[in-house]
Amino acid sequence: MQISANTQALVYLVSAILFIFALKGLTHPSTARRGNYYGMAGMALAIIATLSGAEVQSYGFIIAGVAAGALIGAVLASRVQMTAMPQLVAALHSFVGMAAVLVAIGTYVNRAAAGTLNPVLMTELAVGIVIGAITFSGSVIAFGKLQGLISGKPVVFKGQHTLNAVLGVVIIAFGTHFGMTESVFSLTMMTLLAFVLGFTLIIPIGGADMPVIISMLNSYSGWAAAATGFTLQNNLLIIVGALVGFSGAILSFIMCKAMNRSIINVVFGGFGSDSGGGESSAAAAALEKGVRAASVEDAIYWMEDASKVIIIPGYGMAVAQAQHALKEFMELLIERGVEVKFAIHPVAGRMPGHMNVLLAEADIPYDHVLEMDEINPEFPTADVALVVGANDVTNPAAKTDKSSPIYGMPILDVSKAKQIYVIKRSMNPGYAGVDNLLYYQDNCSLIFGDAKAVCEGLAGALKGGGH
Amino acid sequence: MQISANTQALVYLVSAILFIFALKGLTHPSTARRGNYYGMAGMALAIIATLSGAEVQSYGFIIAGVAAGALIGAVLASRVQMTAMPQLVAALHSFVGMAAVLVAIGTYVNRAAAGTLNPVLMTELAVGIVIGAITFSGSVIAFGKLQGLISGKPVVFKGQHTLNAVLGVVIIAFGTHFGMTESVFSLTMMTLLAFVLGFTLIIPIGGADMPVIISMLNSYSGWAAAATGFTLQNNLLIIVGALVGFSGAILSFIMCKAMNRSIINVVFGGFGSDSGGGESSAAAAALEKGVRAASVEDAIYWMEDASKVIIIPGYGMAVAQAQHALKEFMELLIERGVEVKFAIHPVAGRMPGHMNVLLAEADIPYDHVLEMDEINPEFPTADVALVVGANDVTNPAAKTDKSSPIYGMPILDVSKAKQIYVIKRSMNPGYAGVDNLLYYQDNCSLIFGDAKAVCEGLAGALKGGGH
Amino acid sequence: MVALYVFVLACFIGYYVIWGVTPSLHTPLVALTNAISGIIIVGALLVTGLEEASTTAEIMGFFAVLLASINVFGGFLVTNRMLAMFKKKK
Amino acid sequence: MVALYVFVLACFIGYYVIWGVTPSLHTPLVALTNAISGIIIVGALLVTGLEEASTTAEIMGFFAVLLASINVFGGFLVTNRMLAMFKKKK
Ligand SMILES: NC(=O)c1ccc[n+]([C@@H]2O[C@H](COP(=O)([O-])OP(=O)(O)OC[C@H]3O[C@@H](n4cnc5c(N)ncnc54)[C@H](OP(=O)(O)O)[C@@H]3O)[C@@H](O)[C@H]2O)c1
Ligand SMILES: NC(=O)c1ccc[n+]([C@@H]2O[C@H](COP(=O)([O-])OP(=O)(O)OC[C@H]3O[C@@H](n4cnc5c(N)ncnc54)[C@H](OP(=O)(O)O)[C@@H]3O)[C@@H](O)[C@H]2O)c1
Repeated sequence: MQISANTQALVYLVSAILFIFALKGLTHPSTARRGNYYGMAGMALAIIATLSGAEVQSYGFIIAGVAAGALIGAVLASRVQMTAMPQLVAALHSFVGMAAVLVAIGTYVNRAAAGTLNPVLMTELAVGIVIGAITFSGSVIAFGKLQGLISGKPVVFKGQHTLNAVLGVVIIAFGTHFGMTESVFSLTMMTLLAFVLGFTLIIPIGGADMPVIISMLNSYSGWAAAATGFTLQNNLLIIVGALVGFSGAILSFIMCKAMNRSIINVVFGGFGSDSGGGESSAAAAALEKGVRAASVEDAIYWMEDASKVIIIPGYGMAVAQAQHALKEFMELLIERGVEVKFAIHPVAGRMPGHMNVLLAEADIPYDHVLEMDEINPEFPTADVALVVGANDVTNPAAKTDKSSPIYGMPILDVSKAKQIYVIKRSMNPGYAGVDNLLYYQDNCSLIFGDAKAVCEGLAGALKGGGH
Repeated sequence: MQISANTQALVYLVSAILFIFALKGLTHPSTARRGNYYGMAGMALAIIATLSGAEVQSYGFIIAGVAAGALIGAVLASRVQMTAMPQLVAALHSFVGMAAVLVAIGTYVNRAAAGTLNPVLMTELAVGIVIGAITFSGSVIAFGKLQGLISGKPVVFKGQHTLNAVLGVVIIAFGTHFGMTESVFSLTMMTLLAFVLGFTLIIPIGGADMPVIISMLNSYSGWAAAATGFTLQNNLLIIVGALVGFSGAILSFIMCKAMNRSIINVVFGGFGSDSGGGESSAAAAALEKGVRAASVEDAIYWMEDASKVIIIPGYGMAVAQAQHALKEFMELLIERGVEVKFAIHPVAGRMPGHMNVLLAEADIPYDHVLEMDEINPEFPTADVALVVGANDVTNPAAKTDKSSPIYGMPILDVSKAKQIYVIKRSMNPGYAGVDNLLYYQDNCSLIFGDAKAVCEGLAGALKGGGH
Repeated sequence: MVALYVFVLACFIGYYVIWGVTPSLHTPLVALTNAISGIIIVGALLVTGLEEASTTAEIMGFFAVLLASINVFGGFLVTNRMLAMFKKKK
Repeated sequence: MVALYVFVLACFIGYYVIWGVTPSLHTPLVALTNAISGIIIVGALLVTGLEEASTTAEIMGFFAVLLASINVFGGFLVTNRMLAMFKKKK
């Protein structure tokens, strides 16, 4: 069955509307799944409309490609661990980037054969190729760093900014030459150098800054799709490209704001690295610094009869996979009549919404889980604040110490709780590499150990103990 | 200077963006004026771009029209009383409606002369004319009712819905005939009957329901503009039309929701009328009903040393023009160290945002003025709630009495304040025509009198008295 | 078809932008939308300014321009007057 | 020019719709945008399916279809998996 161009445009419009509703569904967890189904419907319609159009005549390669892609995608999606989401996302971005490059070059090849090239089209093609290529190689590096295939340390070398600037200029020069002369050599050089630029742009950035970078690349992949839309005069691609482009840009913005850093600082900063690893004698170091250490039993003593406990999860909970133990502990507290809430900082963990997904994975109902603005007024009324592998997001230095690198970053008001317990393995700092003033407060004690082990200990004590 | 069609389209796009930013400015009072300037800039650009296009060649009538319109508009805008805003708005809607009709017919005349008519175009023209005509005559009736030129009572007559349905069908028939045959007779009949339909649709609706109707007509005027945009293939008109269309629709929705009624009920209901007029012996009636009356002095006694007073203005404040006296009273209280806040219900008064504009007119800073959701939690901590000519929006029956016509409407939690004083002239009910359970509470007293007089009395007592 | 795209997208924007307006500015919102619905003036100019327009069309166009201009000028000015009244605590 | 209108309007919608996403669903948001950016598959189909496409173009198109499909299927499925975990208190 073949449909007219008008019908096709109408179906594309419906598909665009479905994508908008898909994203709108994410306004609330209760509508989110329906939203995802809208998205699927939109994609199905778009694909069917394209295949039914006059332009598509041979199906062999298409069927093979879709079948193989569907298989690989399904396997990836069902196998991936929730903690490995950042890597998966990076990998998928790289695919979009590469697909954009291939589509642009393929279009060029087809159009050149048909003799329907023109300067505007070639400029749009060039833009699509460059953005796509940078997205591809940048995402590959991001994937490598997150997966531990490449060192997460920022690889800073002298003259890197000059190198990038020179590369940029040369790429533009080749691109312009291509636009004017249709030179295949210039096209090739432009494409190759764009791949190199994606590499040199991302390699200097520390592994811990990858979430911001991934969002930035997400944004790029959207703009690449929009550029392709301009080339193919396809409004659906333009709309979706803009939606994705804004999504990535806004998420980067939110992260930078919550970390009180500028995007420039992230991209050129060489800040942070995955430190990890416990210090030799944590308790000794703590004592030296005038910090008090506590045992699981101390903490249970304060919590078992509390009326309200707020739990603050952080990156350490994700590393230790402590969410399931935490859920068990939460239920035991609730059984004893304690009110339990979770407090989520916008950049707790290493990805926006990281903590929410992990808590959801452990079946913790989302109405127990509150965002920073909602929970902050409640800390003064909490008997105990239990910090599980979070650090920077609780550091009062962000409010009081003007010289601190995190000064100005909004934080969770943990320090206002009556009693504070912090679970971590050592006196090592968190992501930002700064000392946490919270630990020196009189009402704060540290429980040293792996988050999962400690949480299991807490649950065990409540169950077994029955004080 | 003549610009190309492409340049013109680009300028129109900029103008559309400016209009979007204009509306976005209304997100907050601090950005609203800048927003209005964006709107002006957008309009100026649109007009200049149109005049500079190839289509516009003769300027005589244009200059005359704009000059006269500017003069009339400026005089209207500078003379109108803030309390007469609903009428002004209704009048302006009628102008848009009429302009849409004239543009559509004018386009038809021009195109017929040039021989460039086609069925699609004529259908679009017909739609534009019908919507425009209904907007025009409907708005004229609304204006008449609000201005008191026509009785505000719902004019309900038997068979009115049948009449409207028949009119609608006949209009569509003439429109279709016109689209198929270019018959000028059908065009004329269609237009005339659409004017009649606007009349018969709105005349049965009570004066007090006019705000919802005005918003609905606002929405229509937007859709009329959008329809014109389709006819003229002008994207700017389409965009602006959709923006205005949604504005009216959403405001109607908000009002209906806050009144807990459906739009159908408003349009077909024949509900409410401007009652007005004081009952003969208010105090006597009150006593009969077991309501306690209080004097200005009683109220002052409780307020002068209070720590927090919440003032709830309503339609009566607008009628009495009591806002200036209220502002003086507020300042006197603040001087004495009392915390004063204003609580605004979304449908207090007779227009969305009615109270806010009046309070702003009296120079009451907007940070003293809180919306329902913000202020409701504060009532339990208020020493005195002073209700100035508000009624329905404070009626606890909306929460407790399932049989009440206002059951389910969200209300201000006035009943939770320690002490409540209500200023009104009589025991007459408010807009919804139902008794207010608040008045029978032990801690509630009524001060009978005109709102302005009573507020002046309150201010005078505080000033003069110096208890 | 393209007009339909523009229309649908503009509807989404209308939805979001209007829900974003703070309730305390709903009256100015009505006045402002009044002003910008005067954009119908663009259509009026096109009808009136056509070189070959008949006198009938010109007169219709003239009134359309007149009415739309009242909206534009009246609407923006009254909005401005209202907004000027909204002040923060000094 | 029309494409520009569509683009600009879509940008506004993107702005509003994304700011409307609740922070707790930011990770699913990333996955979902990943899935829908697989819409590049439309371009890939057009390149591959052209009757006159050279073998070079067909092979490029094949890989583009493959990669975009991984995004589409992987993205939607993993989003679904994540969202299924978000539950209200029973
Ligand atoms: N969420 C995002 O989108 C995002 C993006 C980019 C950057 N960031 C940054 O990441 C940081 C997030 O803050 P955060 O408070 O969640 O984390 P954090 O400040 O990085 O601190 C993590 C804490 O967890 C502890 N920890 C690590 N592994 C542990 C284990 N197995 N068991 C127990 N504790 C463990 C660490 O201390 P020990 O080593 O002593 O155990 C450390 O104190 C912020 O600085 C933010 O700016 C976030
Ligand atoms: N805002 C909107 O957009 C909108 C739109 C449509 C309908 N409505 C409806 O309008 C109503 C608004 O509620 P509301 O509480 O503001 O008003 P209301 O319920 O209509 O009550 C107004 C009160 O003011 C008193 N009053 C009238 N003139 C007065 C004067 N000169 N001095 C002192 N008191 C005077 C009246 O009592 P006396 O006669 O005894 O003095 C009456 O109790 C709601 O029912 C709402 O649904 C609002």
